[in-house]
Amino acid sequence: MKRSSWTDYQKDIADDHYYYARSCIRQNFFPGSEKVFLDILGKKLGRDIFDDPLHTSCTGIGYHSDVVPLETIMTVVARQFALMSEAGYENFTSSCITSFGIYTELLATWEEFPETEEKTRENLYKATGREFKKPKNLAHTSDVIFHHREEIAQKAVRKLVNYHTGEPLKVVEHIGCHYAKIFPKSGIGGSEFPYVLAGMVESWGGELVDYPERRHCCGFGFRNYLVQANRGYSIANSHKKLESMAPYKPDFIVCNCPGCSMFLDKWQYTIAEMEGITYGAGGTGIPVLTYEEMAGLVLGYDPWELGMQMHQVDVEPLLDKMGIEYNPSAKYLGRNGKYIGRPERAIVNSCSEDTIYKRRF
Amino acid sequence: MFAAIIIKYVSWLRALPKSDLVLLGKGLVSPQTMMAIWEVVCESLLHRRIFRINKRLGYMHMSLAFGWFLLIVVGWAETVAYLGARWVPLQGHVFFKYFAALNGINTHIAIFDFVMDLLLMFVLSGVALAWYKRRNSAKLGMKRATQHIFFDKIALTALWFVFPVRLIAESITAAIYGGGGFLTGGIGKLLSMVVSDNILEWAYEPIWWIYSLALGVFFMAMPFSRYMHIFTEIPLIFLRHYKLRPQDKEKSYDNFEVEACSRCGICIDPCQLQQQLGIHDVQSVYFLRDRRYNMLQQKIAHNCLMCGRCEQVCPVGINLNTLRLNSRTSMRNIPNEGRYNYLRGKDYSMGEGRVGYFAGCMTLLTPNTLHAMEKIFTAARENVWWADKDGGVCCGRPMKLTGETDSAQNMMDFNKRLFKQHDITTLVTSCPICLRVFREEYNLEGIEVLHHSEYILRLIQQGRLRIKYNAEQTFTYHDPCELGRGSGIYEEPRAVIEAIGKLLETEHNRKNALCCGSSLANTVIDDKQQLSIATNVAEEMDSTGAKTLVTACPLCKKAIARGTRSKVVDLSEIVAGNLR
Amino acid sequence: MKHIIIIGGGVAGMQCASELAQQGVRVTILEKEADTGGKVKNWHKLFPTFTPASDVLSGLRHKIAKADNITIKTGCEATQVTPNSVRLASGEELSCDAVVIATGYTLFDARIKEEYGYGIYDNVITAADLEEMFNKNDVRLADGRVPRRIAILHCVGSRDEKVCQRHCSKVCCVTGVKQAIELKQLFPSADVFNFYMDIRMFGPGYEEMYREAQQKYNVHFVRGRISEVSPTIDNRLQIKAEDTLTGRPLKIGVDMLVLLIGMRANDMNTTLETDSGLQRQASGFMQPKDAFLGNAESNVEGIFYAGAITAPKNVAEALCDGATAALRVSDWLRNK
Amino acid sequence: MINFGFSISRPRVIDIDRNNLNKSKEIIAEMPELQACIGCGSCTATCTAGNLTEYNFRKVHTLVRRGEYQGAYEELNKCMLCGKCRLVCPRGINTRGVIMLIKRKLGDF
Repeated sequence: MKRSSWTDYQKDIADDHYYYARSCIRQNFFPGSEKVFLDILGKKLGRDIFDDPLHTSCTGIGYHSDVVPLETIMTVVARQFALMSEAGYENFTSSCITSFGIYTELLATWEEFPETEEKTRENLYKATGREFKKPKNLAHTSDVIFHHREEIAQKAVRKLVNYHTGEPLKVVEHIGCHYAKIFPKSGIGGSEFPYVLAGMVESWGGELVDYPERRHCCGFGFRNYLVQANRGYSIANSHKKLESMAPYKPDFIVCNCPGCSMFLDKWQYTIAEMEGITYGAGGTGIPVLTYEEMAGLVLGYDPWELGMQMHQVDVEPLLDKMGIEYNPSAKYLGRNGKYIGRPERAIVNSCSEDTIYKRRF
Repeated sequence: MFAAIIIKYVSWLRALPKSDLVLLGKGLVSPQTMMAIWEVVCESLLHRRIFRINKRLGYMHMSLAFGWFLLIVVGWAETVAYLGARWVPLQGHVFFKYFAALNGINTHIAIFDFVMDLLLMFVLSGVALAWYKRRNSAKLGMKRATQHIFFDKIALTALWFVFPVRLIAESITAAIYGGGGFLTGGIGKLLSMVVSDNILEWAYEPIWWIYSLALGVFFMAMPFSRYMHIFTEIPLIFLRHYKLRPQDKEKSYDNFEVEACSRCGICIDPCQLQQQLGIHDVQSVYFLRDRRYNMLQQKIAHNCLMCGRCEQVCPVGINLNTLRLNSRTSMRNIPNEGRYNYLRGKDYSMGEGRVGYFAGCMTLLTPNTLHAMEKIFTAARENVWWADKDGGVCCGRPMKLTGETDSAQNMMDFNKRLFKQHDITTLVTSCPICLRVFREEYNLEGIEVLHHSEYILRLIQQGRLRIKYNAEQTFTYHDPCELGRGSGIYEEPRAVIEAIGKLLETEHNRKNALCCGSSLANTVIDDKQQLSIATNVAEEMDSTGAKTLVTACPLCKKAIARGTRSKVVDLSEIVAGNLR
Repeated sequence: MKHIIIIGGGVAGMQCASELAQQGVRVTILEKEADTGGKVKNWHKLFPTFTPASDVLSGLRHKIAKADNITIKTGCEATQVTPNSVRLASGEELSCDAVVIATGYTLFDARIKEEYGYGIYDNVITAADLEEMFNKNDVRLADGRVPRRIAILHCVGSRDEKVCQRHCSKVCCVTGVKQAIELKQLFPSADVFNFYMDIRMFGPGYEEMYREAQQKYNVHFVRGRISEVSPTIDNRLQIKAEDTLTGRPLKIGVDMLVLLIGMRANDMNTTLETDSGLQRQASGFMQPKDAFLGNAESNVEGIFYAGAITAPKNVAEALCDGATAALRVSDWLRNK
Repeated sequence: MINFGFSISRPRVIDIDRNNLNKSKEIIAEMPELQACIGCGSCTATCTAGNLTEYNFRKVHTLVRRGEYQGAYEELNKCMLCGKCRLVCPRGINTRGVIMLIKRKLGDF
C-alpha cells in the first residue's frame, strides 16, 4: 500500500501546557490509562498538563441520546473552556473522542453561527457568572501522544515486537468515529486513512494491519447500546469488524476512543458466549489496548499499574509475546494491595489461574 | 404386434378414472356406438377430414389406409376362393401368391387378379405420393412436413418398401408361373421377355424374403412407432363418442389421444411460430411425440401460443391444447394451499348492481376500453358493480396456462366468492381470457357470463343502446383466439361492428383467424418474436383497407397496436364513440 | 492574409485549423505538449462504434499536413490572450486577427477521492490508465495476473459537490460501458460490475451499446456509488456500495477497480477570466456568448471557443465545434 | 448460554463474495435478457399482485441476480402470472418466463 495521503491532513498540536479533560467512559473502564497519560506527559516527557478537578462531563452521551439539548451542552462546554482560561491554559486536550467531536463541532458551530456563541456566553454567565475564551489549540489526547511519539520511542524500553521471534507485532488500529469522520481536517491523516494511531505503531516498531472493515464503526452509537433491544445491532458492528480482521491474526487492537476500547473488548466476551467464537490465536480473544496502555508498555510500565487487569480479554498472552514480566498473582490487587474483585471466568479471560486469591480461598 | 397393442389398450382402459368408466359404460349401449362405427369408416379408412383440408394429402392417406384395407379384405376373399370354404386367417393372403405358386395352385380367377392389381396400384400411388411428399412437401400443399425421429424413419422406410417389393415379387411370380392381373401380370410378362429365367428363379426367393422382412419390420415397429395411430384412432373414436375428454390434469384417456397422432404434420403449417418465426420443433406433432416417448422438455411444452389453429385442422381431432395444458400441469403444478393467503378479506370493488363488470388485468392497461364500457353502461342505464376497477385479482387463467393449476384455483375461488358475495346475476367482461375461464371453470350457477361483445349486441337488440350507422366508416376485425376458437364467439362482435359501419374481413378470419402473438400461453418466445407475429397480423388487417382495426381483447389490442400505425381499438370504443 | 491563432492542438483545434485553412486564412496552432492530438491521442477506441482513436487523429493530421498555411508550434503554452495577441510562457508575443481557444479540459485527479484508494492500492486505476493499457495491449493486474472480477465506478469527480464538481462529465457513462465491453472481450470469463448513479446514454447508438453490454456481454450494473475501497488479505480490493435498487448494502471483492474520472475545467480558465475578461460558468468551464446562437463565440469580440473548453463534450461534438468555430471566425473576419 | 436479552443482528449486506452465484449464473445464461433490466420499476408499478400485497418483482429478480435467493421463491409465489408486467416492460423482458425460470431454479431455496 502506498500510504501518502495522510500527509495531506495535518493539524497543529500544542507542544506543552495542556488543560486536560477526562473521559467518562475511560476513567470508569480504563482508569489506569488516564493516570498513565498524565504520568507520561508530566514525568516522562516533562510537559505541563493540568488535571482540573473542577471540570465535568461534556454531557456528550446525553447530547447524542437526545437527552441534553444543544444549548445546554454548549453551556457545559463553555464552562470547561472558562475553567481552562481561569487556570491559565490555552491548549485544550480531551481524553474522550466523543468529547473531542463535541468540542470540534461546537467550535465550528460558533464559527458558522456567531449568534449561538453569543447566546452561550450569555447562558454561561447567567448560570455560573463565568466567561470563557475559546482554546487556541484543541487536540485529542491521542494527538498529543502522536505528537510526542518519537520522543517516546527514544525513551522506550521495548518495541512492539515479538520478544521470541523479533517480528514486529501485528496491530489493528481503530479510530473513534467522531475523531475525524465529522471533520476530516480535525484528525491526523483525515478520515479515510487516519494516521494518529498508525503513526505511534510504526514509530514504536509494530506493523499495521489494513483490513477491509478498518473504517467501520465499532457499534458503540449511544442510542443503539443504551437500549437493550437495540444492542443486537450494536454488537453486529463489532462482530463485523472482528470477522474482518480475524484472518490477519492481529496481536492486539489499539483504539483511541474509550467507547471503542470498551466495546471491542467486552463484545468479544458476549460474542464468545453467544456464538462460541473467539478471535485471536489460542482462542482467548484479541487483547484491546488503549493507546495510553500501548505507550505505557513501550515505556516499561507495569501492566497492572496500567490497569490492564480491567480488560475483559486477558492481556497475558500479549505480555508474554512482548516478553514483559508481570506478577500473575498481583493481577487483581489494586493500589495498596487491596483485592479489587475479579470477573467470572469466561472464554476470553481464562488466563491466570494462579492468582493469590485462588490460592487463599 | 397385436399382443403389444392389446396390452396397451387394456392397461389404458383399466387406468381410466371412474368418471370416465361411467361415461364409457353409459355410451356403450347407446346409438353413439353406431355413430362411432360410421366415423371409424369415414375417418380411419377414408380420411374425410384430411380430404377437406387438402385433397392430395387426403388421397394419399386414403389410398394407403383404405387401399391396404381393401387389399386385405379382397385378398382374404381371394384366398378363401382358392382354398375353398375353410377358415382362413385375415392375414392369410399375405404370402398367398408365394405359397400358391409353390403349392402348384395355378388356377387364376381373373376378377381377383384384376381387383388386386387395381388395389395395389391404388396403394402404390399413395406410396409414391408419400415419397414425393417427403422430398417436396410444398407440392402437396404442405409447406413443411414432419421431421421424424430415427425409429419412425425405420418404420416409414419399411412401409415404403412393402408395396413396391410386393409388386416386384408378385410380378416375378407371375413371370415364372404366369397369372397376375394387368399390373403384376403385365410386368411379369415384360420381365420374362427381358430377363432370363435363371435370374428370375434366382431373384424369386430373395424378393419374397425382402417383402416378408419389410412387412415384418413394419409390423414389429408399429406399436412403438407413429403407426400405432392406425389402430388407436378406432378406440379413440368410440371413447370420444362416449364423451370422454382430456382434462387439466393428465389421465389414462390421454394415451388414446396421444397415440392416435399419426404425425401427419398437418398441424405444422398453420402454426404461426413456424410461419412467422421459423421455430420448427415445438408444434403439436412434436409435442405429442415427445410426450409419448417421455422426453418432453419444458421449453417445448411452454413454447406454444395455444391459439388453437392446429387443433382446428387436426384430422384426428385430438384436443391438442388441453393435452399441452395438462402436460404443463404435470411439469409445474405444485399444490400450495397458502399461496394466496394475502387475498383474504381484500375487496377493492365499487358500485352496486346486478350486472357485474370484470375488466381483467389487461383491460386496466387499456383504460379506453374501461371508459368506453362506462359510457355504454351509462347510456344503457345499467347499474353496475365494478369488480376490479381499482385493481382486482387475476382470473387465474394465465396461471393455469403455465401449468400451476392448483394455485390458479386459489385465485378462482377468491373471485368466485367475490361474485357471489355481491349478488350479481350477469357478469360482463371485456377480456376473452377471463371470459373463457369464467365460463369453463368457475361454475357460476345463477350468474350469466357474457363477453362485452355479446352484452353490447344484446343491448342494441333490446333497443337499450342506440347506435349511429355510417357506411363511410370501415372496420376490420381480429378474432381473439380465446374469444373465437376458445369460446366460439365469432358473430356477435361482427354484428356489433356492422351496426356501426362497414366490416371488411381479413384473409384469415373466424376459425382460421391468426393469433396476435402475445398470448399468455407462451412464456418462451421473446419480445422481438412477439412483435414479429403482431406486425404480421397487423399487416393483414391493414391490407383490408379498413380505417380502424377492431378487436375485442385488451391483450390483442396492445399487441396489434405495436405492429401498425393505424388506429387499433376495442369493440367497446367504437360503440361508445357512435352512440346516439 | 489574416492570421488566426488556435490555442490547443486537440481534435477541436485541429478541426478548426483545417477548416480555416481551407478558407485561405493563415493559422497557427499552439500546443503545450510535444505533439498534437490532445486527450484523444491517449485513447484506444471511441464509443459507440469502437473506431480506433488513432484513425480520427490520423485523418485530422492528414488534412492539416495537406494545408500549407497551418503552422503548428508544439511545446508552447499560452499565458495571456487578447483578440489580437497571444503571449507564450516563453515571453514571446504572437499577434493575430482572432483567437480560438480550444484548450479542452483537465482530467479529474482521482487521488482527491481518496476513499477509492487511487494511488494507494495498486489495482485501482482510472479510465485513462485503462485506455493506456488497451493501447499497449497489456491489461493486467499489478502483479501480472489476469483480473477475474473488475469493478467500474462511474461519476468519479462528476456530480459530486464534495469535490466541487457539480456538473455531469457526460462521456464517462458511455466510456464505462465501452470499457466494460472491451474488458469482457479480453477476459470473457471475468465478471464486470458497473457501479453507476444514472446511466446517461445520450447519443446515437449509445443506448444500443448499453443494452448489448447487458444482454450480450453479461456486464452487471449496480446502481449505487461506491463508498469505500479496502484491501483484503488476499491482496484484492473490497468494495462497499449500496445496491439502491434493492435497498441493501453490497459488498464485493474485486481484482481491479476502474475509476471513470470526469472532466473538470482547466486551471487556466481562471486566468482567462481575470486577464482576458472572458466569462466563466459556475462549473469553471467557459461561458459561450449564447447557449444556442452563439455557442462558438466568447463574450469578447475576436475570441472564440471550440471543443470542451465550454463544457464536457465527446469527440464527435468537439469535432463539430471545431468546424463551427471556423465558420464563426471567418464570418467575423468578413464583417469586421 | 447466557441470555443477554438481544442477539447479534444479521448483516443486511449483500456479500457477493460469500453468495453462491451458480444459480444466478444459470438463470442469466438461460435468459440473458434479464440482465437488460434498467430498474425502471414499471413491472412493479403495474403489478396486479403488488396492488394487493407487498410484492416487488424488480427487487426480487435483482436480488436473485446478486445471489440472494433466500425467500425469493416465496416472494415469487405471490405473483399471479397475469402478464401485465410483460406488456409494460420497456426492455421487452419476458417477465413471466423469468418468474417461471427463477422458481424452477430456486425450488430448493
